[in-house]
Amino acid sequence: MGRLSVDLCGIELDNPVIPASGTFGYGYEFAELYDVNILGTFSFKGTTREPRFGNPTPRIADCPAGMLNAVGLQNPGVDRVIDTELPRLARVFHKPVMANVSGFSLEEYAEVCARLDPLPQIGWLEVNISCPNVHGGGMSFGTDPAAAASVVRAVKAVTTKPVIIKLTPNVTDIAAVAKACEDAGADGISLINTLLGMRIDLRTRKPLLANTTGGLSGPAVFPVALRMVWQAAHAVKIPVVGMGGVSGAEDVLEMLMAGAAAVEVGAANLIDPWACKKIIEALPAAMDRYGIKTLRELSRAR
Amino acid sequence: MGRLSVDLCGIELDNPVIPASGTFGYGYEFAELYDVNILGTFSFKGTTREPRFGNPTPRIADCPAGMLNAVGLQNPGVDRVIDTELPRLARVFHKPVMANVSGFSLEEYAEVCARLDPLPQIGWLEVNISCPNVHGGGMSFGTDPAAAASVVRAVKAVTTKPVIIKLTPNVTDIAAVAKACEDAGADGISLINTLLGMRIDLRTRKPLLANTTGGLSGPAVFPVALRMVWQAAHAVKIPVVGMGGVSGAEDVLEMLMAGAAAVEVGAANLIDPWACKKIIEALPAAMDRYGIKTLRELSRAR
Amino acid sequence: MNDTIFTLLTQRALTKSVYELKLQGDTSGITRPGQFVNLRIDGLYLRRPLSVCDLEGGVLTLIYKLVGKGTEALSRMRPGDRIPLLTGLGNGYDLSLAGERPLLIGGGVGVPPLYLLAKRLREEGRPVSAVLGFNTAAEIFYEAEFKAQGCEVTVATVDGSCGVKGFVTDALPAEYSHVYCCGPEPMLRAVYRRIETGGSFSFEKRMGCGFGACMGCSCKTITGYKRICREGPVLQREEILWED
Amino acid sequence: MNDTIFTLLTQRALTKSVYELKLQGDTSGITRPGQFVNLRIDGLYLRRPLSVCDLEGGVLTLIYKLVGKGTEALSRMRPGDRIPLLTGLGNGYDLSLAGERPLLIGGGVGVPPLYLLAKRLREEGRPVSAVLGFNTAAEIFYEAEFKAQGCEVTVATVDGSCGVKGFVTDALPAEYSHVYCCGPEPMLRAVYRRIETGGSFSFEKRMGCGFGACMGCSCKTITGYKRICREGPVLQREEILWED
Repeated sequence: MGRLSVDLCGIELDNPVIPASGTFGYGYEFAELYDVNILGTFSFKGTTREPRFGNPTPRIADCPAGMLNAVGLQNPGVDRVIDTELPRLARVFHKPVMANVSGFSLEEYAEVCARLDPLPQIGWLEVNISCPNVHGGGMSFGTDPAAAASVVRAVKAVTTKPVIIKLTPNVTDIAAVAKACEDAGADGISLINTLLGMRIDLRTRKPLLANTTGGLSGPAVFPVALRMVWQAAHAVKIPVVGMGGVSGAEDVLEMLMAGAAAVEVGAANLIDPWACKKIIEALPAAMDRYGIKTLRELSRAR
Repeated sequence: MGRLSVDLCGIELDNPVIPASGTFGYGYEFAELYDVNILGTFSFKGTTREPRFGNPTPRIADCPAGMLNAVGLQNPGVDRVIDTELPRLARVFHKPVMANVSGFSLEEYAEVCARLDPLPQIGWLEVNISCPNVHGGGMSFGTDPAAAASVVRAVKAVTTKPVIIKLTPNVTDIAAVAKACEDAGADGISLINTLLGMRIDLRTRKPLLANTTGGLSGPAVFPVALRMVWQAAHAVKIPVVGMGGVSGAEDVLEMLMAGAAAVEVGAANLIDPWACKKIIEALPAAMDRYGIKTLRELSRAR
Repeated sequence: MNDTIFTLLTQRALTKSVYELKLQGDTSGITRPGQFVNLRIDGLYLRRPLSVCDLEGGVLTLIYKLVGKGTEALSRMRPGDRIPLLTGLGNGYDLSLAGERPLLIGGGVGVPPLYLLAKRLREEGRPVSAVLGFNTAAEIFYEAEFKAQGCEVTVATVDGSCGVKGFVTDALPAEYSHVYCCGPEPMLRAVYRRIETGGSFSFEKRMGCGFGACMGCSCKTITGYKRICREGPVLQREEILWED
Repeated sequence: MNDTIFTLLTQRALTKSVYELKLQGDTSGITRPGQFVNLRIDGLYLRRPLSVCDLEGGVLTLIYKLVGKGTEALSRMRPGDRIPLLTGLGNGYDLSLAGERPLLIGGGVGVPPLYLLAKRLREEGRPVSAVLGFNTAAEIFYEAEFKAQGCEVTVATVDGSCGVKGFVTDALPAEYSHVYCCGPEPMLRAVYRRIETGGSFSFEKRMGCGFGACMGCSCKTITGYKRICREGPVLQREEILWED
């Protein structure tokens, strides 16, 4: 058991660094750049029952210390993921992967999770009830504790793998949503998804994104993410996966100190494709700087 | 009527630039640096019934493209503001000023507003129901539409000046809170107050702020602020004062295009005491760049 | 894709708002004309993509137009400044499609990527026609450079202040075997409708990562969804699906 | 308060983690020893405050310890780099309180502001005693500089590796008229309890603006609330209220 290893829902990770869904595809593009088996694991592109093209473009806008995206869950659909993407991934990634699932109805969440649950490649199901960029779905489940709990129950009823619920920060009381998920049987929660934001093109005087609003990620959101991870970790006993603007090894340590069991890295992968590799390699020296012998001692600190 | 002039609740501003409460004191420190009469107006330090020291220190933490503060409404109390601060301000500022009021009960909001309302120096009452840094008050009013409406009614019952309600972004549905304030008789709303955030000191492994959490401001929050201003401006007919990370003339234009009638500038004053002067001076050239003849044409565009 | 740091050698204005950068660094990642690089600029979060204009002994030439914060920051950079680049992004142009008499059609800042293509085609000894479109005479750049490569250059200006009056489609030569086209989307559409030969069209879209991870620049084609940054920016005429 | 841009002349390490910067610029805003400047550093939002160590013909000397992102960025700066500064912040030390035999007590990075004070007091012809406290011999800096000003210098190290073994309070001279003190708060408290004369104590607090606008660095005193950045950083012994 290494110095960097942590436990996530009973599965040991060599380190807590997990590329976040939507910033790492299905892994194999990054496998061309470095050995992705150095990762704790990664969360693959949000998958729905049907194939989706997602939102019209522009889908991206630059922001101070961050970016807006409104991709809108582009993905080939669960059949194609099972038939094509996962076999392709198996050739380059030999650890349990985190399956990120999105949906527009309880039935869809349950069906897609049920399809993925039996696959040996998959270690965890990360159920995204927080996508801000699709209408009549996604985030609406994540903004109401009762609705969030109903998704948890629907998914848990048809799965055996650990179910991690990915929460939206666009709520008044994150602790209430986290608690509702725990009470409904979730094995873990992950947060934060993106903060709902917007930019306007001064030339056209219209929204920069075709979708009008998008999700803000990047270092700009780190203090908000850290606060919500802290609040969630104090509200529930199940593991909390922290994310939101993590860009370096010290951010990972700060998230763990806030109560995270593991840490997802999102936007950083997009401006530096080697970001997660660099973070993992920088962790031991950063731990030495702050007198941290093992990362488990930080989670124990809670 | 100048090219930069705008209307805020029936009072004409020479320009839409308004230093935000808590970043400009009671004005006279800045009057030593430049003629503050060039401002549209400014919103003075949040004032409560009793004098307050505020929170213990540290109260400040640096963040990517922003900062956290947990000052906690330090102010000399309404009596001292009326006896000392405002007469001192009168010597250097000759325009109607915006009185920022905070409280811990409906009675306190009403009493402090009633005391300030008759003063000829005061043009608007900005009622802060969104301070994230005081407990058992402030933000708790701003996170519930019904509670927000009750503050509006309590204040409107005892005042004659335009009442602008300052809203918190830490809510699931900003439009609902804005609408509730309008329906209760508010003359305008201003947003966003700070986003609740947190940082941890890696050396001590404890929160950096004595108050644990603080309010995030600065360019980092601009996209979230712009989105909420847009949502609020589409939800209500009363004027919306936009704020949150505004740092330059182009940010002011973007806020106006999102539906703001005027724009407050906060954190920018703290890293550059001349920020508002520079923004006002930069506005005409920025307007030329984007073919904007008068700022009123932008607000009309809604 | 390579991650390398380049050093700014020279920066000069080609027109009032178009600038040329020459950078020294490891260009080995760049394998085809029509590919782009992604620049990291201090103070901006996302990188900024620019198409490769020229490549000569470790010196990379980029051309950009002043349009916003990113390009303003670029225009303030001075010789000696270091710029982190991701190089060799995108599919680039396929020279094997050129045929006997390739025709290059560029509009405004769509002209630069065609310059390296022209060089490579001339190196293969092919006769190259180039039609370069601009709004007005004052905005013309690189006409001489294309001529110096031995291209048969026709310039078109919308206001007629120089060369053929009108759009690039008003200045097409009689004969050509394949079209390589880069410019604003309305121009691409006009050329697409006008030509009968095969065509390689270079598209521009607001990108997130620039290397295929974020799905920010996806578009629909007859052969399925494609990422402009990875399966693009060059699409073949047969596969293009115009969104409208 | 002045807003001016300084140019970095030299940067050198005084110890393993303490660096000295010399900057060229308009120092006219600085009116008293014990005042501080607020530096704007690329990539950081808030400015970073540093107390003025020396002032000599338009050259400003600052000393800082490597503690985080801000000081790391500073340590990477090179001669010729430009640094925007707000100068002349804070009240600074009142020389008129010095009396016959002022005593300067500094601990670690609390030593620098006392250096300019020592110079000014010596210029007035006063005999100056200085007690400089450090953890260990390897961390000592500026002892020679104080001696060169004609100060009677006593060094104390916690581990006894140099000078008096122990804290500054173990090394106080027999006679002094007024104490000027700067260092970590536990040291300030110890000195406060120990001395019987008047004392000027310089405090450090995490600041937002550094010029009195944000109330980030407020503290309670016997004479009311004060802003360390404006009514401070120097407080008189009689007005200090220790929070605990």
